[in-house]
Amino acid sequence: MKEMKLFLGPQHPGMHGNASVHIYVDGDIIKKSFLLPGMLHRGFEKGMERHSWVNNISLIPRVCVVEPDTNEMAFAMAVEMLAKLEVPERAHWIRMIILELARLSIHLMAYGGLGSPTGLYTMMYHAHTDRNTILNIFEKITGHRVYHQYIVPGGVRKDLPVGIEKDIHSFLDDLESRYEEYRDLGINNPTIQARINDTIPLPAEVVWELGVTGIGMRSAVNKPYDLRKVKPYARYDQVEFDVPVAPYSDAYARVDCKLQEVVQSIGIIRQCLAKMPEGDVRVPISRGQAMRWTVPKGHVYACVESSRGEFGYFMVSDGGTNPYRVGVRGASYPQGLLGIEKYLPGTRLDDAALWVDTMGVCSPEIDR
Amino acid sequence: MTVELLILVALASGILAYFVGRLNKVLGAVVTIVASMFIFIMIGYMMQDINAGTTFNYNAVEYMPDFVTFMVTYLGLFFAILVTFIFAMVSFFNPFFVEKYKYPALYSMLYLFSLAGVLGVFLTDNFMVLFFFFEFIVWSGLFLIPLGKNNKAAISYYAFSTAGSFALLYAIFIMFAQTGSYNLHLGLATVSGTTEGTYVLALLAFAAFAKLGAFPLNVWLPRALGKAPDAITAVFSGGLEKLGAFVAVLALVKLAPIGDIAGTLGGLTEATFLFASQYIVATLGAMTIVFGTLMAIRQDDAKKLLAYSSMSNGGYILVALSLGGTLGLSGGLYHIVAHALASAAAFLAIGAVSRVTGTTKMSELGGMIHKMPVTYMVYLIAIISMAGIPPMGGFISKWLIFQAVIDNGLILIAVAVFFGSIGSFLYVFRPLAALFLGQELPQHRDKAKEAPFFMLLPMLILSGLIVFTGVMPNIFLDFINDVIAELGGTGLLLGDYTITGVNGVLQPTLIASVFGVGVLIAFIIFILLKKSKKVGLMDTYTAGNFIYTEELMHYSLDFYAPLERLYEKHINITKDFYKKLENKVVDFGRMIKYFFFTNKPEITVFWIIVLIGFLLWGEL
Amino acid sequence: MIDILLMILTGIGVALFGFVLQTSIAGVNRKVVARVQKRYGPKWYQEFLDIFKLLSKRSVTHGWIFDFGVIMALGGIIGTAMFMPLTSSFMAFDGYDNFFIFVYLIAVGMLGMAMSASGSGNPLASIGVMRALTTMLAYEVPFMIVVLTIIKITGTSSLSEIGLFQQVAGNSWFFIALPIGGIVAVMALMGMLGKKPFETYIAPAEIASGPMVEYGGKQLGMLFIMHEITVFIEVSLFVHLFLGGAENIVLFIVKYFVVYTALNIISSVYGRFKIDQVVLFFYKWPLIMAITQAFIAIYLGWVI
Amino acid sequence: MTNSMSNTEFVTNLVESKFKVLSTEVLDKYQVSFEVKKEDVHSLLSLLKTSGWIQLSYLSAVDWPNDNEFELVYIVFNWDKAVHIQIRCRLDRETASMNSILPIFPGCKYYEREAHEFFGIKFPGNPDHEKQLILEEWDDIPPLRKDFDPRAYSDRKFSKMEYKNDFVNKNGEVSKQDARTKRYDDIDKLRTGGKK
Amino acid sequence: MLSTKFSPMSKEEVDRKWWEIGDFFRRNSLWMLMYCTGCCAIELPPAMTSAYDMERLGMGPMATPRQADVLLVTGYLSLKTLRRLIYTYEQMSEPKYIVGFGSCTINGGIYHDSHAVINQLNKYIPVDVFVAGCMPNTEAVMNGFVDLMDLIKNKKANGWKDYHERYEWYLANQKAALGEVRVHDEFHE
Repeated sequence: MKEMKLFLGPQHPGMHGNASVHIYVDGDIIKKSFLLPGMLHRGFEKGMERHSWVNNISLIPRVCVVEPDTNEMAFAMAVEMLAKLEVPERAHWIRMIILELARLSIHLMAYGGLGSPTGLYTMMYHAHTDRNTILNIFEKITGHRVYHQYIVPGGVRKDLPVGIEKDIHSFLDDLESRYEEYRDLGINNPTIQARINDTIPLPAEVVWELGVTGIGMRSAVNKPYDLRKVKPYARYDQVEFDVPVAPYSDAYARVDCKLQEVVQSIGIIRQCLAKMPEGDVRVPISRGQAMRWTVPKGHVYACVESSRGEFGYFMVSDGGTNPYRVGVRGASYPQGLLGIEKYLPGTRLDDAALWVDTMGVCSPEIDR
Repeated sequence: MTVELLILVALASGILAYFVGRLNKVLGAVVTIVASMFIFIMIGYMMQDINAGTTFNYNAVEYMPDFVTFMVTYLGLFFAILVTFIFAMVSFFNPFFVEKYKYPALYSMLYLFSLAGVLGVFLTDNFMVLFFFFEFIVWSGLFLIPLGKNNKAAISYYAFSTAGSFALLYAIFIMFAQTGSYNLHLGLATVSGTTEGTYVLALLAFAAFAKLGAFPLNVWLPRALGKAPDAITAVFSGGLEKLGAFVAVLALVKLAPIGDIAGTLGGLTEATFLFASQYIVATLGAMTIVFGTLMAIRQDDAKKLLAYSSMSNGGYILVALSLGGTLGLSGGLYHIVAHALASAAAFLAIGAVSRVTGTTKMSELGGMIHKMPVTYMVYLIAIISMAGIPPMGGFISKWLIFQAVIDNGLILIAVAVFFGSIGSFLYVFRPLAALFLGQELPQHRDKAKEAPFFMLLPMLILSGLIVFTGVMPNIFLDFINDVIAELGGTGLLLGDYTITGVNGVLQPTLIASVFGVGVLIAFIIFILLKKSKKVGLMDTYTAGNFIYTEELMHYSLDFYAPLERLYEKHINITKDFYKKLENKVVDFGRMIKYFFFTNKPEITVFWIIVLIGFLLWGEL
Repeated sequence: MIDILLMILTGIGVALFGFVLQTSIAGVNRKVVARVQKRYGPKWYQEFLDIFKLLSKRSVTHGWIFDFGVIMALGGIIGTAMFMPLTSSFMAFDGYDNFFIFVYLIAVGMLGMAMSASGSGNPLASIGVMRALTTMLAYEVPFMIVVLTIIKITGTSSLSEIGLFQQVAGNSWFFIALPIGGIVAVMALMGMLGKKPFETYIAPAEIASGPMVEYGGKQLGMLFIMHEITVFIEVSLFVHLFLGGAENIVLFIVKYFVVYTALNIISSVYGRFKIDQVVLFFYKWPLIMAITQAFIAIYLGWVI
Repeated sequence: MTNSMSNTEFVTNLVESKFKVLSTEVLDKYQVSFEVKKEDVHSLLSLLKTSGWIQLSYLSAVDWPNDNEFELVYIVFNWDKAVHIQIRCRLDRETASMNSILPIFPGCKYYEREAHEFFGIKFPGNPDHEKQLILEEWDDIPPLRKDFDPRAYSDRKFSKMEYKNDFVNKNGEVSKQDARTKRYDDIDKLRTGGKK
Repeated sequence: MLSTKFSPMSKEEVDRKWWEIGDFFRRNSLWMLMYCTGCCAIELPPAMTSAYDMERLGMGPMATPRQADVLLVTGYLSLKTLRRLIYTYEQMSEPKYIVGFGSCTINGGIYHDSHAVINQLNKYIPVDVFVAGCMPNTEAVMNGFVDLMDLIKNKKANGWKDYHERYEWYLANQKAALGEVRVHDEFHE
């Protein structure tokens, strides 16, 4: 059998991020495929061992570029578990606002990113425009557009600025009013449906084999397996939201779930803004000398629900000023490496980019 | 020189070639070159003798005046010149290929024998002579095809050809019963318009279909052409297949069409003027086009691909001839010329590649252009003509055929014709991309080199003619007008450089020169700009990855996979049908064997007695 | 002899006009599409800048066929454009603006480009060519059937005469006279121009811009020129066949602009089909519609 | 999740009743940690998988050079019971080798490969585990070991930016900042129509 | 190119004039290569889309290196990426420019002591414009592009010429850091 080898990435319009999918095709059917990771390897886990607990705050958002806040949250949760820190009530709510805004941002980006493999660039432009508004809101809250370093162990770095509620509300209203337009432009569009209906399905029985979590899993097993519901962190147990599920995980179902999560996130942010109490936003972790702050011995695994699934930090402390070992469970590790190797063969060349997009393969968190 | 003498020369030189070939293989093949060139030139001279309107009648054997006669007609001469030319051109390949055959001397002999057969078929007005030489060609072919070491293909070819021959024979019997003479023109004229004419038409059409490999009698063509020796495929596709076209002309033009459906459709404005028989043949021709195109797109073997393309082009000829009229006839006849030249050139080019690489499978080849640029250009010109793109001959004929189709308002047949026309881009491009272009594969990089001069010569002559038929078609169309006049139709309206169709005027010379001007402008733009840096073929865009294996960067297998997937389940109907038929025949044979030829001799004897008794029933 | 030279010069003028017209309109259209996408958009002459920049760059070549194909592509397209009538009475070669010349001579350009792309040795380019040819197989047949209807009705295949036929009082534009066929022709035109959803052969996210994958510098610039002229030919074909030709050049430009802009706006809100979906799409409704239209118009004589 | 506390108890009982656990920690109501012997890992993971811990969340290693040991960590999760379980075991550092858990959790393939790449632990049973995954042409000891110094490696291989001490513009060229200022002035000029 | 017979200018002068004209086109139609080498690429979509609309400047994304003019090195470069970046850069058609994004390309930035990330990009390939910041704001990105256009106008964007002239030096640096520049990357087989 004679095959041809094609590459999707690293320098390819169909690949988001810096990774390479090697594809062996026969005609246009993929016979064998694998991901070549490591192009974004920066030695994070080693780097974190070499920095103090507080220094690491500036390092961790850079683990995953598109969604830095879940990193910060997972890191903060892990450190809080180790150090037994009690986070102030208001900080929890602020964290939720930040996390959900980030979720909105990445869902919009992924939804716009769907425009790239399917050729609907208009959707990409619209979605990125809205995402830019979220980045502007982040800039107002945290001072940074992308890497916020806002959620820190012990709370959040500072309180919300005055009047930000108005900005957030106006953005949410705007987004909500155009939600149907987004659906019509995107997944209700007959040409897009022709592309994503029944494309690269992920059968329910193989989800556990791969270890896929997040939307990819929920849309396959049809159960609300969301860490925010199953083991609520922050104050997710005090807000009301639904977890969108689907019985059959094709590209359409995954995108559809993403869009439904957008609605839920809007609802969560609204509830947070309404329920948020006044008070402190941070417990001081140490008096002065933050760089020499030590954390008790221990080994914990803290995880949050990112847009792509379970994002976890395994952290070992030997009681010193630096973490002894930090292990990062990238949310897209299973679908990126094993998923591409096992479930891309048999599909078509045209759809390879759709797997990367709809399963949310994020190379920085695979490589670290 | 008279026809019978030419035939004798062909036969004699065939025998000579055999004996010379026994001594020296290559020398025997050289004899074929000399003989076929000689015959072609003689036939060419014959064209000067012929005067418009009159035919020369050589009564060869004086004492049997009506049994063996030869006659030169415009129609016959048209075909004879074309086919002998193809024979002469292909014969240049023989010395380079005889080494590969099991029986080189036999090959040389049969090559000239089939040439003799061709002369006999085309230059006669006698049915028996026609049938005799028809069979002669079939038998030569039967022994020529297995020289490519595949007996099954030969059997397949023989089965269909024999079926065609029998149909021809029955048609002859019917006409003989009507007229009592073997005269072809008389016979056709007599049965024309009668009930017998229907049978004759059907039988002749069957013979033509079998010979052209048209749907549904197409199975042998790709098999035989795919497996036959490389030079023979060119002869078959360019020359011998045209026997079918000749029979089709006899059947469709000389016989009055049957079944006036214009009357039944009279209520519709501008209804078609076709007759049922014409419509049926045209529909089958259209199916041949579609089927051949779809099959050609799927093939991996370049020779098989071209074989299916021959089939598809045979469909064009059938459609054009069945539509009749000035445009249809001239389009069909011109298409015969254009396709004969183009397919011979293409087959020769593929043959030249096959000679150095030993394979014609596109998945095993690639980048031959870097070693065989001239062969590539020949192939390119051939496929441009085959796809019907100006300024090559194929465009003129397709333009005429399109007009005939549009003029008759045949929508469904137009779908097939247009489909075949666009589809031909697809399949002719595939060998171009996979075989000549793409990555240069390491296994052929060292072995491959350009074909020797005497192989290039016929290819270049053919490509020159292909261009010439596209740029100056009027010279050929003049002769075709004579043929049409002889057949009783009106010729095309030709100007100095223009061809006038029903709905438009074409000036091929202008098109060619404007195209030349365009290329000139593009060339000036190109040459004025900075010179490009030459980089290797493997220095291509790989999304930043490193790759060193040429095979993995060469797209040749399953070229049209997405398209093929749409119809691959439905395409094998005829093949399956014949497969089933074959199984049935085999079963029947087994049954007979089981009943009659068991290992108990007494049962066999018993059955023989029963059979004899049955046969003698009436007598006793 | 001198008049032939004059004719050829006029033809070159027509091709040049087509290039300038289409390039300007393409630039304007980039702005229009940018507005659909909530952007400001580039300058209207951005396309010129792009093309001349490409011509000014240094490039690489993968062998003589790589260059030869480009020259053949551009030459074939320029040659085709030289036959194009601008208005129904003004053209370079009077009487020879046969529809079939455009359909088939344009194929020389396509073939040249396909050849050159395959000659680069990049499989993505070959895949792109494969898709382009398959798309061609898809859209061409319905389109030809509709044109067959028009030729059968008008009795001529000359573009200008078809245009004049529609301008005669009592005859409406074929876009209106053959409404079903008009819709088919719009779809086919979108396929011809490679507009979404039929943009399969460029498909950057799948095959990294397909046939163009190995071009840079002057080769790419020449292919851009070729593309602009190709668009000019195809849109002009539509204008002449379906929109009643053009009495004068202003009308021609207006019709041209409207057609091209409308197609761009339509295509900007569609995604891209897969290649087999394109074939299935065209061989389903457009083909049935085209045959129906032809039957109605030719056999029943119902022409509005 | 009102009964999550009982979930951790359920886990503790389940594991401790069947295996000899070196140490058990209940980290919070969603997480339990067990340290077991190397030999017990496979059967423990099989047991957990049949009891509903079907998702392998994470697999990695920790280097303890002082004890001359590697610590392997398996984290599994049960979505219905909402309990993460850490299973840790110690391996000898010199001959670090652990049978692959590929038959139990196929998802471990790349985690194990990565652990081999970064720590040098062998995983017999995982077919491709010795091939490089993330790194390319690596020429040193596995980088996540404690005795690997990335800074020294970086200094050795990658040249650093050299900062000059004086930043005086000697060539008399227009500095970038000046050019920018000039450009802004030009823009202002354009805006005001040349009037200052 | 042009005959000097009809022109009073010398050939060099003519070439220079043509080059200046070419520079005008080149700086007004900068096509960037879509190569997201690092995290700074996340600020490119806002720069491309409605908020800043790069296309106003004539910039647009291009699929393959042959077509592109500008290589945007968006952030840190691991060794694996650097190999592919060099290969991609060498495939681009000249004149070609490089814009380095973020502190990581200047001095290694936050990853200065990492075992996998190089520290100074212009040791390996010539960089025309650096945009500082971790990560640079979209405004800074746009400003970097405008700077590049200015450089082209002033004929200072000569990185690609430098790469030709000092190729040995660059190659030596590449070899020192990477070992083998071109590798077989079929590690899964």
